Amino acid sequence: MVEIESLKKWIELYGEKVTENKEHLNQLDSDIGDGDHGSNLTRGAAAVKEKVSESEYENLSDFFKDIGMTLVSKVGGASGPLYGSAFISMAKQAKESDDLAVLLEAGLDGIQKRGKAEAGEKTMVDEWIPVVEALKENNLTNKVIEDSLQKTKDMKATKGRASYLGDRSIGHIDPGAQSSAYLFESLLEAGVLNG
Amino acid sequence: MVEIESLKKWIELYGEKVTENKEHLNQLDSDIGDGDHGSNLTRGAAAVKEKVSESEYENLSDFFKDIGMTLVSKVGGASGPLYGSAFISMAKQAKESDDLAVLLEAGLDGIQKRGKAEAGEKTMVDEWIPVVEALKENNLTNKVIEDSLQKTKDMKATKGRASYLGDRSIGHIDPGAQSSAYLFESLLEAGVLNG
Amino acid sequence: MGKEIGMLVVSHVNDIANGLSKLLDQVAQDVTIKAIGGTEDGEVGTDYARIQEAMDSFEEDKVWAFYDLGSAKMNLEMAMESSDKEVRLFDTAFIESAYTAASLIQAAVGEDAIVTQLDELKIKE
Amino acid sequence: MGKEIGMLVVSHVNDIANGLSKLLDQVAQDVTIKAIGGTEDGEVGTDYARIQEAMDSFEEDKVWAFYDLGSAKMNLEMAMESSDKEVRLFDTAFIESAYTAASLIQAAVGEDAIVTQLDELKIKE
Ligand SMILES: Nc1ncnc2c1ncn2[C@@H]1O[C@H](COP(=O)(O)OP(=O)(O)O)[C@@H](O)[C@H]1O
Ligand SMILES: Nc1ncnc2c1ncn2[C@@H]1O[C@H](COP(=O)(O)OP(=O)(O)O)[C@@H](O)[C@H]1O
Ligand SMILES: [Mg+2]
Ligand SMILES: [Mg+2]
Ligand SMILES: [Mg+2]
Ligand SMILES: [Mg+2]
Repeated sequence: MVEIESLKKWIELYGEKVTENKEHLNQLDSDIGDGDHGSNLTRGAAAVKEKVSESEYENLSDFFKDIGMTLVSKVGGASGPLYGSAFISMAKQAKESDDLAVLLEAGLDGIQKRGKAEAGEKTMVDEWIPVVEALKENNLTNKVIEDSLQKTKDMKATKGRASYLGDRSIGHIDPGAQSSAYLFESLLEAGVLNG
Repeated sequence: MVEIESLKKWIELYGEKVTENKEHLNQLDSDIGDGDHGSNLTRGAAAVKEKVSESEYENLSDFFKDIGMTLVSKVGGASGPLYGSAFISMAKQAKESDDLAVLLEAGLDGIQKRGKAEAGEKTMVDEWIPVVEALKENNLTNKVIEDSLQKTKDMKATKGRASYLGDRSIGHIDPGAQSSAYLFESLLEAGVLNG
Repeated sequence: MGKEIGMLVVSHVNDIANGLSKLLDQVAQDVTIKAIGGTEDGEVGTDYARIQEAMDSFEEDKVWAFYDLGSAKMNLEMAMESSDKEVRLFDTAFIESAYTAASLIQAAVGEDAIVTQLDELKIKE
Repeated sequence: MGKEIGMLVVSHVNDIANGLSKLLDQVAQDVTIKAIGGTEDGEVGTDYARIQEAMDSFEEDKVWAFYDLGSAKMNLEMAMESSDKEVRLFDTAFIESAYTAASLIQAAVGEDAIVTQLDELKIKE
């Protein structure tokens, strides 16, 4: 069972991380995409921060929904509808469950429904799948997060802008997997799992 | 053998005809294209008039070349490179012949080389082919010109913008065939053939 | 005289969207064409809110949507999920297929015939 | 760091050309991209003189050309006939293939591999 306060902390930390690492995310994206992933998410994080700080939430669902809609509207890149769909899907799931593994699995479903990417296509999905697995087994660690991230390096992109590069996408970490890694690191740091 | 003075008269009359019939050509083009054929050629005709009036020509070739290059540069639509190629091709031919049938046949070759249209594709080519044939046999008449024009009505466009309309292009006169008809009517009126 | 089908063209760049709309207006005076491009602040990207709003603002019940790159498609699909319109999304060459569709809708060609012609321009999954 | 191949994109509309160039610059900072659109006086159409001039002004010997509709192609072909450049003309989906080409030239992918990939986007005769 998760508490709204720790989740707020989670999202706050995530926003800080993408903002601090904006240039790093842009760099990763400029290697295999258009170089805006950090800028996109920083813009999204600022909007989420403003939105969330204005509101009092009585339930998880409303909290997630606000985040999702804000990301969809403000991010501007593919990661907008993708992260947005994750949180909107979590908002729906939160009406039935407050188990974090169940919620994040719904988030992953939302991403896959929107982007149609499977495992191994070098997208954020390759970060989400192992993390959701680990959460289910109650052993999410920074190592799980970091290992999955590194694995995207050898993959060939077949979805998103990086797929235009074909084989040339190999050898680079996927920017969306990196930002998702920040999301899950923040989850550990915020202590949501100790709740 | 043709005289430069009568050819100047020809081109002048042609310019007047497309200018007077600008709206009609635009209307034909708006039925099966983008509605600018009259405006395109009127712009081209004005530029040709200016260019030609500024120059003294010692040979046919230079005269045709100036017309061709001006049309290419000023017309803006497909008819620019097409009429332009006709006159440029005639300019080359004029170095070897001053027989009008031979010259116009070279013009037709220029159009076909540029636009790759064959007979029956509902383009200006369907006006040029019968006219060149008639010239060769020394019997170009207004009837030949008008009959060829009317025949484009039942054709289905398979080249140029009108080809996007598929079957819907049937039942309309081709605008480029109409402007070519003006070109050949002007030829008769200017008395080039009686020279 | 309006047409049954409206057209929504979505690009990552505002100039491309506006320019395309200029190209289409020339051949489809009676077709409602809405063009959305770029992010809210004029950057390269797509803007869900404006796409959603444009989609819902058609008088026509049927809306045909065209896009340049994949993330525009995701936004269009999100918008479709919450729209009352009967939206059809084309995975076809952006400029060329929008031009073809506009010409044919203007010429009142039947829907099925247009779709068949557009199928030849399919280049996205 | 420049690239061996320059890109020339030609549209019937100035805004489309400029917008496309903005989209491409984002993924291909080191590729020379020249965009020409519309007629001399800003109308819908193509302008031979500017196309010719742009083609000849590349520092690169190789120029890859992309266009939206057929009459742009005719102007490009005329320009090619009097140009010293080694120009390659692509009958592919305009925006999508220019985007693909720009990404791959930037990534220094070999010419043949790029052409193979672009072939899949061929939609014009
Ligand atoms: N179809 C997809 N499914 C899942 N993730 C995707 C998909 N397309 C792109 N992504 C993710 O989005 C990231 C890029 O996001 P961003 O740079 O914000 O968008 P854009 O590519 O539109 O500029 C990629 O690194 C990848 O992780
Ligand atoms: N490939 C071609 N070969 C021969 N003639 C053509 C071709 N394409 C177009 N045309 C002619 O050009 C005319 C249209 O000219 P215009 O309206 O000035 O150009 P655009 O279609 O670019 O607006 C057509 O009516 C047709 O006669
Ligand atoms: Mg990006
Ligand atoms: Mg982007
Ligand atoms: Mg026209
Ligand atoms: Mg035109």
